[in-house]
Amino acid sequence: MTVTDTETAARRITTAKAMAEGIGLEMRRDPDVFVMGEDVGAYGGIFGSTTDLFGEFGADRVIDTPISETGFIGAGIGAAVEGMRPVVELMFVDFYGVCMDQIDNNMAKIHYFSGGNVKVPMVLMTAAGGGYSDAGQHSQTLWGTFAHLPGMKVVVPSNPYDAKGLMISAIRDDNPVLYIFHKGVLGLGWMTNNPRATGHVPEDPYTVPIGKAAIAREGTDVTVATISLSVHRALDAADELEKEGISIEVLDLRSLVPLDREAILDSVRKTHRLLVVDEDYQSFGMTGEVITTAVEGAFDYLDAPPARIAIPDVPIPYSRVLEQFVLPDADKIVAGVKSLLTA
Amino acid sequence: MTVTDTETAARRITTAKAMAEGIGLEMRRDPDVFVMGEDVGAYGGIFGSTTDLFGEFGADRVIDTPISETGFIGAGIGAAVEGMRPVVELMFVDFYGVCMDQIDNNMAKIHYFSGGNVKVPMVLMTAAGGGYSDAGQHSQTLWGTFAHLPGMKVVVPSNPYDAKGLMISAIRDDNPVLYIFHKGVLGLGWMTNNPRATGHVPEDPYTVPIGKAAIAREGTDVTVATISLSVHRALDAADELEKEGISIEVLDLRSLVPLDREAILDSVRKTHRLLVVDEDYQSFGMTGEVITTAVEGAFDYLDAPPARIAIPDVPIPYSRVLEQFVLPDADKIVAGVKSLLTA
Amino acid sequence: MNQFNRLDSYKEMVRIRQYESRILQEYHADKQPAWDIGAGLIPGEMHLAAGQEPAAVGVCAHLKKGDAITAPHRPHHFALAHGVDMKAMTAEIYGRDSGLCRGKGGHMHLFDPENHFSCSGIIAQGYPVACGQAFAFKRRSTDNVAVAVAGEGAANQGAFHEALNLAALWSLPVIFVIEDNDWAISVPKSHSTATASNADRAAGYGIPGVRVENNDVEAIFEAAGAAVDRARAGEGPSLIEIHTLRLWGHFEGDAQAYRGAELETVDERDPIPRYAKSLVDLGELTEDQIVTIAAAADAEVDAAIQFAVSSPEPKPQDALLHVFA
Amino acid sequence: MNQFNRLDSYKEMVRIRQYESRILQEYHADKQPAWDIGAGLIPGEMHLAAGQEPAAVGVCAHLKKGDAITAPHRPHHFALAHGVDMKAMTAEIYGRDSGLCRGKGGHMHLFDPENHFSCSGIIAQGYPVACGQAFAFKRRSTDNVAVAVAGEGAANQGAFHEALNLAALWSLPVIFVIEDNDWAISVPKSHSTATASNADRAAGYGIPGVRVENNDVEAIFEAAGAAVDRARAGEGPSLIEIHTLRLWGHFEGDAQAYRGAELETVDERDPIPRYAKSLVDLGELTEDQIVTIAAAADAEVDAAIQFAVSSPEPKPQDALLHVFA
Ligand SMILES: Cc1ncc(C[n+]2csc(CCOP(=O)(O)OP(=O)(O)O)c2C)c(N)n1
Ligand SMILES: Cc1ncc(C[n+]2csc(CCOP(=O)(O)OP(=O)(O)O)c2C)c(N)n1
Ligand SMILES: [Mg+2]
Ligand SMILES: [Mg+2]
Repeated sequence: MTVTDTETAARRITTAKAMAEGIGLEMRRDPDVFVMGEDVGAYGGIFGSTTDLFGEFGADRVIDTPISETGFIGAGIGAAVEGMRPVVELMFVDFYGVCMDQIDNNMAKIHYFSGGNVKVPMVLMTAAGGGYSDAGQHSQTLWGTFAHLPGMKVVVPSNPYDAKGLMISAIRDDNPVLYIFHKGVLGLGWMTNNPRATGHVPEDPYTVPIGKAAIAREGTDVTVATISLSVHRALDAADELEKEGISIEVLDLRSLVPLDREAILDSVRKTHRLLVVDEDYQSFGMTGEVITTAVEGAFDYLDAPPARIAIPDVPIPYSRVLEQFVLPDADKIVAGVKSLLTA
Repeated sequence: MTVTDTETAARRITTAKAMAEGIGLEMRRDPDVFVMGEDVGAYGGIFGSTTDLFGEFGADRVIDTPISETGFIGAGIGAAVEGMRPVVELMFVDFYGVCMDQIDNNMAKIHYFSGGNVKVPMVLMTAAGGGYSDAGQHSQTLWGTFAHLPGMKVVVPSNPYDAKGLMISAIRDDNPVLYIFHKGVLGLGWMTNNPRATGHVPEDPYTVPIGKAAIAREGTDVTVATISLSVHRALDAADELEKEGISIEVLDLRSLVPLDREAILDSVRKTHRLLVVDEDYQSFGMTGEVITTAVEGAFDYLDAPPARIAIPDVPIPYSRVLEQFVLPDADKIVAGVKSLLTA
Repeated sequence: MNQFNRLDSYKEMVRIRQYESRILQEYHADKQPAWDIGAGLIPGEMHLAAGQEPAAVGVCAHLKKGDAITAPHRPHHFALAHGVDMKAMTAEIYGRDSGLCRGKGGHMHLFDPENHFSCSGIIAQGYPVACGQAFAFKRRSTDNVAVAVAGEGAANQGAFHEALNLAALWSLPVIFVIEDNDWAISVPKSHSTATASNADRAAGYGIPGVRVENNDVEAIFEAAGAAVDRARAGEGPSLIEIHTLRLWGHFEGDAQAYRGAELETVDERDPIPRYAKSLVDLGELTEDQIVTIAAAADAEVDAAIQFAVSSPEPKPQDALLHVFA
Repeated sequence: MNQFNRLDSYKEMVRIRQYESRILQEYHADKQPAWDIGAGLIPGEMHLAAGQEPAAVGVCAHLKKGDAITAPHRPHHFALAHGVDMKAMTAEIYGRDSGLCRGKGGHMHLFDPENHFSCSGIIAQGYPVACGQAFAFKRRSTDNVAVAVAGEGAANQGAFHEALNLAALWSLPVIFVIEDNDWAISVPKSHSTATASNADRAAGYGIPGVRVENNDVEAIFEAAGAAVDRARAGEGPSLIEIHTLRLWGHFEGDAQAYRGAELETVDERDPIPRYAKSLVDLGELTEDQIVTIAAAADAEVDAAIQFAVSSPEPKPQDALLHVFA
């Protein structure tokens, strides 16, 4: 970050507002930035990611679309190829299936296919995550799916400060950036109150680098590497564990592509134990990649086999008791850390 | 397998023929089985997966479709829900993006969403893999993408015998099965000749269980766990390494969902070293999952950090020299095994 | 074509309305003090179909055992009109083990194989599925039909196009129903398509397309009858766009600020009092009957909610079941 | 509208044909003894556009600097007619470092930002992209247009529908071109849609749709002119279906058994000799010119192939470059 923000130090806003603010700042700075998606206009985005932008920039730059994700994401690509900088919203990441061709086989691949001659400076932002009984087509995270496919950066902020800085970085990036926001970190008035979803955000523009993890909490006994809402869960677990004299280091990966493998290794070399926590499906996803990274780079430092907590390879069920059973939470993290320490 | 096949022991056919034969046998047995897809009729499937079926069963049961993958895969789901057993072909797995919603959010999830009340007995078969300069939208394998998403089995045969037996199992399975065939294992007359793509296949129907790995070659020094065409590559490497007195065990995973974790662990417990070889993108995919499985279940047996060879997180390039650089091959496996042994 | 029964149709519309009204009430009842979408006995998104009853009742009046429906995220009216068990459906909405889907699906994923009913949360996802069901019906030489329902917003999704083309090409017994309630969440139809009537799109597939104005259950019944007859006779699919009304928000919690002046006229366009009045004028319904019909519906709804509330929750670890058969 | 130039159009068609013929020859030359799709100087799939030259020439005659084209898997004719450099394109097809895309794209992924030309291997993928390009052109107050090209098979893909709706809704300067060559690989149009003419689908989006019969470059020029003028004037998109001819197999190696008797009449429908004859009849072309025009085209093609063959291969490890900018 580049700004000094002494006078704004007390400015606390939600993650949703921080995102919208980041977009708004870039729209003021660069007339080629525009927003497009379902209900991003007067409504302000179903999850508030475009709050107040319609009022300031009007229907020409904050554009409601038909329910044609292939159509408007493809159009975003076309506009980006011509030098504009679209910020396109896919309302829920779960809807990726109707437009994955444009995302993966087009947006993410054009730069490579063109031998570097064509750039696609586009942000695709989308909501993810469960925990409020929205059932299996509205509660997935799926970031592992995208991170597996080369050509797009995958950014997943966990807090207001990062949300704004990463949004500005994403818009300024000359590459396609998939920006996934978990509904649970947004600070929405109509979801369970999450105190960590409101925080200090400087008013001025600033960037947070894409591809750098953050140590959300320093610790010495176990590294808990995670992302998004599970960072909050891990921090809650850390508070719990501290009472028992266990010190965990919480690593907020912040982006999956690029993945900050050095940060993972640094932390594991320090703590010698690794627990990976994810709200995506367990197999063939983030947990396996992070563990493999640790094994490849810090095998001899590991005092115990790395462990993981994720959705146990089932779709997200509707009923609260069922859903809570499959979601990661602080209790599971506490238990996971303890069993790592006794392993 | 259940048949005695002494008199057919010499019967050698290609993988493509074996698949078509499996489908044909099931179509004879069960009038609810039918085939649908682009060019599956008179053409016999672009990769020969439906060879001769049109002649025998006619246009009513071997149905050419428009280029409407969402439409006809969705229709396959509807027919399956009503008790038919469709075998639907998606011509190249790369085209998944235009129809992923039906595959992932519908086909794979209905059984779960319905609390087990609705079954979707459907096979979705599709061609994968590169090596012949078909560029980045026609050369991917993507099996890791599907394996990450719960609700569908993911089967990837490497040879004619398994191809037929797994196809019959897939058709008889009450679950959606994604059956991915690598073009390089099919024995097509218009691709580079691959002697391992032709093999003994009994004429009668038989099944190969979904979810069981096979030891393609026994060995003692290093486990090479892999799938599909890379099994051939690993077997070639094994021949090479044998000359130098190095004995590798080649594990053909055969399906990614279910993944035969026991077979991986058994082999690693025996050899103490693991190399995972994959033709899918490296990160967030099969290699990480298999390595993590080994670490979770056999950490203390490992004499060296497990290693991996896969597509280095780049789209598949067109030019032969570029593509060959990113594909796994026997030489890379030989080198990988050697560096594991010196680790 | 079936004979239209005014009183039965009225009763069914009231039955649906009482259901939706009661769900509305129960849904909001325990989300206080800070309104929390995930809290309460009925958590999650809730899309209610009040105002759209004529569509469901007019169409389903033609359906019989074995006919299928694929509905979208706003499914209750079609589910009830098609005979899905109110108790099991309600228990599902309450996430109970006795629910249609054992609590795994919820209000957007009601699967009733007995009645060949299903719905889903992805726009237009059910359109191709209905084609496959119709394909199976045709293949088995039944005269059953499949009805695919979605909103006017869904008509701009690729799946709509592919399904119509496929059904027309293969002459499948499908009735595509578009419920045009003017809105797709906050986006009015005029901002999502340049065509005033989606019925005009039917010609591009070589099939009949009609638009029914005025949310009129009798006109809907007529149009649906022609389409169902055509499908049963093996003559192929049809498209019907029904101009209907979203009486409430897109989902519960939607403040509908975007709706502006139009919102003020909503109540006067409510199809149920209007239909009641016309039946009273025709002498086919009395004020007394209006009361007793509503009371009967309430009683049924009460019983359903009672059933749901008194049913046990699923066992948490059952979340691991049913990934595979 | 532009003035049509018969001789130039003829020359351009011949130029394309000579190119495709020569690629055909080179492609097959070194795949022996056992024909192997991955072998030879030009490996991989190869979709040639012989017979479809009138579409490219008739449409591109209206385009100017800054206009965009998104083409499908069969792209060479539109690429050449739109001014993509033949040498760089050929080097790309040969997988060379001097290729348009440094060998990374190949024949289905020709990206020429200078000419706003691109193509792709996924059916109908370019349709929505053209909308976005047109959006940018409009936003920047240019009068440039975007042309989206695909086959008649692509008109049954969801992306087609979504793109047409979007372009119509936002009145974007797009010309949607369908090359109807009767076949989608082995599937005839009659097995992929119930509509005889995709032009009929335009009405469903409220935009003009015309079908041009007979693979006639002059009629194509007329239709495209009207559409381009309309787009430049800010009046929105149009759809043009061109009935054209796939002279050869879907891709090289396609034995075309499925084509049956129709295949025997292919040569007599070849648009180039036919057009030559009509120009000769009109006195606008001589037999001598026919020879010299072909020879000039051959020379250009020779030089392009020479350039490609003599260009170096990419460095293997450059495969790792260009994932990100
Ligand atoms: C593919 C997809 N895109 C977007 C959504 C989010 N969404 C849910 S309902 C809805 C509006 C639907 O409008 P319409 O089809 O008219 O039905 P209505 O809600 O009016 O009944 C949207 C955009 C979705 N569920 N699926
Ligand atoms: C989404 C998708 N589905 C299928 C294919 C395979 N495929 C390539 S070309 C083709 C036929 C295309 O037919 P048409 O659009 O008429 O173009 P033509 O080849 O006749 O020029 C098919 C099915 C593809 N590339 N993309
Ligand atoms: Mg609507
Ligand atoms: Mg064609």
